[in-house]
Amino acid sequence: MALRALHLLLLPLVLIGAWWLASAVTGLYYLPTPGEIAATFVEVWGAERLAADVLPSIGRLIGGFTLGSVLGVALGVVLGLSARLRAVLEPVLEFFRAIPPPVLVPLLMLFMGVNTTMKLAVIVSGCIWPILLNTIEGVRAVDPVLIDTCRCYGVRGRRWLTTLVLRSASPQIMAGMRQGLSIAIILMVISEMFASSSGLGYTIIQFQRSFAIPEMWSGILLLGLLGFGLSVLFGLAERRVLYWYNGVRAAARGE
Amino acid sequence: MLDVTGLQKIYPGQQGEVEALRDLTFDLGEGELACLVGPSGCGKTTLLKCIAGLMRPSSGSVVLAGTSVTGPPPDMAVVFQEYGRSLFPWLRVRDNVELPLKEKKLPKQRRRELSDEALDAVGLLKSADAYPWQLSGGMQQRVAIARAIAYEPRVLLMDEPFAAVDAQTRADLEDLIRTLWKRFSMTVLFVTHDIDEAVYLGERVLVMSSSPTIIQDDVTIDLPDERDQINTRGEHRFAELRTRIYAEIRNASQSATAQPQEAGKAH
Amino acid sequence: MLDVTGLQKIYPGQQGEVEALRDLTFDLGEGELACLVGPSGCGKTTLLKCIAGLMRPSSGSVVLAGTSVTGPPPDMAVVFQEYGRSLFPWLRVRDNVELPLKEKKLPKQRRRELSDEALDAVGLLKSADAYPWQLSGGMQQRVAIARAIAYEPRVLLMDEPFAAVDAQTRADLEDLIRTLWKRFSMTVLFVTHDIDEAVYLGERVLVMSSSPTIIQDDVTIDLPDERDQINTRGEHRFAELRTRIYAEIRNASQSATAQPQEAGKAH
Amino acid sequence: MPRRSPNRAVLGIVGVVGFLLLWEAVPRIGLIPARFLPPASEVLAALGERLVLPEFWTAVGDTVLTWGIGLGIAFAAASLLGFAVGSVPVLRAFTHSTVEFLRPIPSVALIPLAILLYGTDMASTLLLVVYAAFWQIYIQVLYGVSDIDPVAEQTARSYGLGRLSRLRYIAWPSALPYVLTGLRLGAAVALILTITGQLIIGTPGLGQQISVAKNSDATELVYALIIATGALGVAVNVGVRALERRALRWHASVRGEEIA
Amino acid sequence: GGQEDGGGDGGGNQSIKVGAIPIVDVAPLHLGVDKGIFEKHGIDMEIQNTTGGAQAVPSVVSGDYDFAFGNITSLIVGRSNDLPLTIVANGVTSTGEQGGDFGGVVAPADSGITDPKDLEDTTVAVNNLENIGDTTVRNSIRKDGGDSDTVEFVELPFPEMPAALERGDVDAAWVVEPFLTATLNNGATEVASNFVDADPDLSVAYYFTTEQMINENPELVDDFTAAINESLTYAQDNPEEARSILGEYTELDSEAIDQIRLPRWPTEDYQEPAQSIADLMMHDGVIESQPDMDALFR
Ligand SMILES: Nc1ncnc2c1ncn2[C@@H]1O[C@H](COP(=O)(O)OP(=O)(O)OP(=O)(O)O)[C@@H](O)[C@H]1O
Ligand SMILES: Nc1ncnc2c1ncn2[C@@H]1O[C@H](COP(=O)(O)OP(=O)(O)OP(=O)(O)O)[C@@H](O)[C@H]1O
Ligand SMILES: O=[N+]([O-])[O-]
Ligand SMILES: [Mg+2]
Ligand SMILES: [Mg+2]
Repeated sequence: MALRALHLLLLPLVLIGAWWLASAVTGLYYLPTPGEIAATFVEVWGAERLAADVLPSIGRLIGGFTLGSVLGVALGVVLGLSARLRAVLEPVLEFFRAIPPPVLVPLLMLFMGVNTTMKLAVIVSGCIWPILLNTIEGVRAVDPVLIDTCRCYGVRGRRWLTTLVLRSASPQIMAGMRQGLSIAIILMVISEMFASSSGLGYTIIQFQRSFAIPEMWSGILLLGLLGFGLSVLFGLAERRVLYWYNGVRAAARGE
Repeated sequence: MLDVTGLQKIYPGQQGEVEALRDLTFDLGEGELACLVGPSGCGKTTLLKCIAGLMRPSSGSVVLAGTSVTGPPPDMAVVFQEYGRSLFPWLRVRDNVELPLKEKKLPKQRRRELSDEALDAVGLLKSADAYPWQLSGGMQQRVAIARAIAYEPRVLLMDEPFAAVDAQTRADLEDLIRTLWKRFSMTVLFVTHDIDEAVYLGERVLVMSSSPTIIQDDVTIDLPDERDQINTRGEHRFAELRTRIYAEIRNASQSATAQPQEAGKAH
Repeated sequence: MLDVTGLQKIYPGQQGEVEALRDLTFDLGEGELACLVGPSGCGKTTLLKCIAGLMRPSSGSVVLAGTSVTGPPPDMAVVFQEYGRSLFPWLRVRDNVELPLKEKKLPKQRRRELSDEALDAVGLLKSADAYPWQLSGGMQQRVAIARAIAYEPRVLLMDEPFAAVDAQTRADLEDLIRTLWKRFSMTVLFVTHDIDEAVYLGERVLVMSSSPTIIQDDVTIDLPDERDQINTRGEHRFAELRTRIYAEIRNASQSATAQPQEAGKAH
Repeated sequence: MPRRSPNRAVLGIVGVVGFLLLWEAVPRIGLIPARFLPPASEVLAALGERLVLPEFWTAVGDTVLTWGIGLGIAFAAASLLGFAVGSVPVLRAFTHSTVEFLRPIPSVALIPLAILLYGTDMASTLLLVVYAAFWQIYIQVLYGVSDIDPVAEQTARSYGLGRLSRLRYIAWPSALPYVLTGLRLGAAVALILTITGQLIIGTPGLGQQISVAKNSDATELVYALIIATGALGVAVNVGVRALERRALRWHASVRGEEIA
Repeated sequence: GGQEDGGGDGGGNQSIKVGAIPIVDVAPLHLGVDKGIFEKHGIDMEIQNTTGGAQAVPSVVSGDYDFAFGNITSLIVGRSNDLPLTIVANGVTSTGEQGGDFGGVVAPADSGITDPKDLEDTTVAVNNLENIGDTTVRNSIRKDGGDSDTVEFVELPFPEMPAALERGDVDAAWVVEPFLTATLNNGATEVASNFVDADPDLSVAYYFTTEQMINENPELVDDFTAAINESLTYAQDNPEEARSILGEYTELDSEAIDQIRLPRWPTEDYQEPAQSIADLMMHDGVIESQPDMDALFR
């Protein structure tokens, strides 16, 4: 327990110390001390703001991430299974993958209008890629012996998909989803730079634009904490999903 | 039942092609139990995969029960040589066995019956709830066997299925296969390296030559139908057959292990 | 040379622990060649991994050449039961064999010599440039063996190394192991299911019981040192030893395959 | 494989042509006014005009340079740290919380800090690029390192391969599929942040040209520059895919496809 | 920064870096370079494209830019957050003409919105919230007798406004050139000239630097101010040249260049109207206390 706490806190404490030193020594306007940031944090992120700005943002974040995961895995499976389809679609997908959100968002607005759907689409447009790419690679790497086993025992259709393809790609899918989760947070912020008047991302950007620097950092702190919290939850889910995978590894070491 | 005609398989590759099978022709009657022996790397696994419809031959044909094999035919079970990798690590032993039965749409209770029976037959009922990676090599191999027999196939292809089990278990499993074969009148093709095993088990033993691979010999095992680990193996005829096949294999594998220039002489 | 004392290994698990080894004590002299037999799942692989320093025993100790084993000791080679997975698929056959030699900092030319020799000995010189997954099961296993012998270890642990090769190749490899063992005076621990093989190869045969696992018997093989596939196997003493060990194994494995309530009676 | 390569390219071109036709159709049938989404043909024409201008190529050069340096730094740092942290469990335990905290912080939020540290030079954009691309590759490497087959790992250990050798001969190739996916992810993110940085901070390059064109209501030009950006992404991917086909010849994902 | 590169009035030219958003407003800056006005004042200027005042401020504070062009609200907000920003010259000023300014509120022709009061209960797009757009539009509504609290403002970049307007995502939009002319050409109605409503002589943006710069290099600041003032006057007096320079640093097409409304670029009396913006910002709660407007101007 104590060791876990040490794991959790040691490096953050060291980094906070370093930050403190840096901000105290340089006295830069854009670099307030951790103390100031902490004090501002308490002040800024009260219950009201949490309810009005943060919760709706988290809602959209989770909605977008879920949607992105479902689409990413579904498309990833299809593309992973068909080399032909992959060859056809890959250049177009790669094209869109390279388009930066500030350029892509206006395009999405053009097609969807300015609304929550558009914000979800922005989040999906970013977090889908690591999930898609990892799913494709995971599906391509399914053990050929298992493929043969399923073929000759007539395992096909939904069962084939769920017991063979998705399960064996799951370590890679999880890697992609872990990536996608933090990208979803980033894009939640970016989506609120357009056509918003509330939200966590909007609030942070507004602080930044009005030179409310400790407030801005307190928002970034909140983003980081949010990311950490979600990743802990994700870790719990992952441990369940990849139970067998970790088991295989532990078994070989006799643990 | 099973007609293999002029089968050839060439693997493409960056450093040139490999001709794993040159020209194989043989047939198996309905309900026959044939064993396949041949030197390491002569193409037994390749042949099995072609018969199972998992691999497309370069030329020649496989016809099973009148229809040409292009994909895995129904009612066929395969025990792969790479038994460890053929088990699903995310499924418990029982679920591994029951997976094909689910696909057969058997009711839950029937599945349970079949898997219990099969696991019991291979001595793994106690490990039904373990994951494959919690088992020893031999136990994993037996799970793969249990899966195949629980499936109650009409055609059973086994690729060195007893390679990882101990002598006693092996003997028990041999008898199990013969019992099941008789009970369900399956057609069985059984790859083994153990010549005694081939003679003990089979009605016929097909001997494959080393590459370029052909069927070098097709030996009918004229031992009585009722076999018994101690008596059958003690019979004079058993020893004769064994010696004959041993000599064939010796020829075949010498050409494989020997220097290239000697390879030609063996034939 | 190798002292195993009171070795116990318990695997943790969600559905209760599994006691793979109960209490093993034996020792091996320098340059001894011992064979290990025992029913499937009795803990042979577990024991080998503990000796190799790859797995930490739950209690008891392994001492090799006077030092307690906590990690893989130097100058030791292991041939794993899962031969397929122990080859690196991204390396060609030759590179697989030479990788440990690189770590030994042998010059390129010497590496080449050793790998050529080892691959030739297992009959795979022609496949040196292939990738492992382009080989048959038996060929893969022979690559793993080649890697071990090219390493010129002082201690050689082999876990059913000939399970996937044909009878003739197996006989050749058995003689190869004995030759190398004598030439380099290695200490060899050899797991096999083939009792004939154990008797033919070893100076001693250790028989493990089924679980809870102990060393059930330790048989000294008092056959002449010069062995020969045909004559040695024909000797009367060979048959005697073979029968004795067979009976032991039978006892051991019956308790494993049999119903739980019968398990007790075997001992 | 040589006979598959042209095939692959042809299929890709089929996809691109299909996409362009769709794009051409959307404004033409009036789904979206051509004022806001000009037909593909007109955009391509605008791009064609740009292609002959030297300043366009200067901008492409600036973009590619920033992108290349940023990706290079991110890739080197992420693989180095990823392999180090991934193969030493203690390091992993101690860094986990910090990594998970830092990853979701958007690069755009760091812009003022970047400007403060590096002004509006390329270095400023580089900071954003490296920060964003680093995490993508790093996480892939971590997952990759833990995907080593335990039997392979034990084989290496039993033959006395030291930590460095295991890293080089075992961990690296095992993790390579993950690393290459990380490279593809990181490459796109690096390009995105390069353009975004140029767009927002105003360092020279395609992003800045997009910004100028936007402010001038030059819609066709905006789309033309977007195409140029996307084309860079496609080119990068073609490169990494080619690398993958060479480096992962042994891997099931590549092996399987030659037969299929 | 570049102020250490050169040596004041004597010797060679001083090289400086100036941040400016590439739009119509900064035509005098480019014209000044083109006409050699800056060179004449001993200044060798590099113009860096920015995306607006908010991005330019940190660059100026960090000393990376010596001067920059930024809008008045950003400067007031910065000042009220203790950033040492100081205005050294006028930037761009409203034409003062109702219905003829370079920025205004537009709505689709069929929307029924024709006067500022009609904006009650609508959604209006502005480029930045809590900035000059929403404060002046609210003011216009109030002046027309409407209730400005019922308007919902949303943020959209100017370039995205015409499409959002046409789709009906927003009811009205506050746009500046060249988007004002573009939307009007496509049939939109001009609802309000919000700058003019705030003050006919409203200066929307200024050239600014830091206090530190003023303290450390007053001659350079004098030179810059003199040069930019001369450029502003030149542009004001030569509108055709101001238009044609647009072809150099923007991507405006020639039709747009001919059609857009130019702003005014006076060099006098630009401080006074800024107070009305500060008042509006106070009124809307964008800032909490009156900033020291005298300190904001040099
Ligand atoms: N990771 C694990 N978790 C739980 N139980 C395990 C694990 N690994 C092995 N076992 C159990 O330990 C026992 C011994 O396994 P081991 O692999 O050592 O047997 P073995 O003698 O090598 O058998 P075989 O001859 O079949 O290879 C078996 O009952 C097996 O189920
Ligand atoms: N994917 C492949 N690419 C190239 N060559 C291959 C491939 N698979 C098998 N081969 C070659 O084909 C030949 C036959 O292989 P196969 O696996 O059928 O042998 P086998 O008879 O099953 O041998 P074993 O008894 O050792 O399992 C071997 O020489 C092998 O090297
Ligand atoms: O701001 N981003 O990191 O994409
Ligand atoms: Mg085989
Ligand atoms: Mg074992």
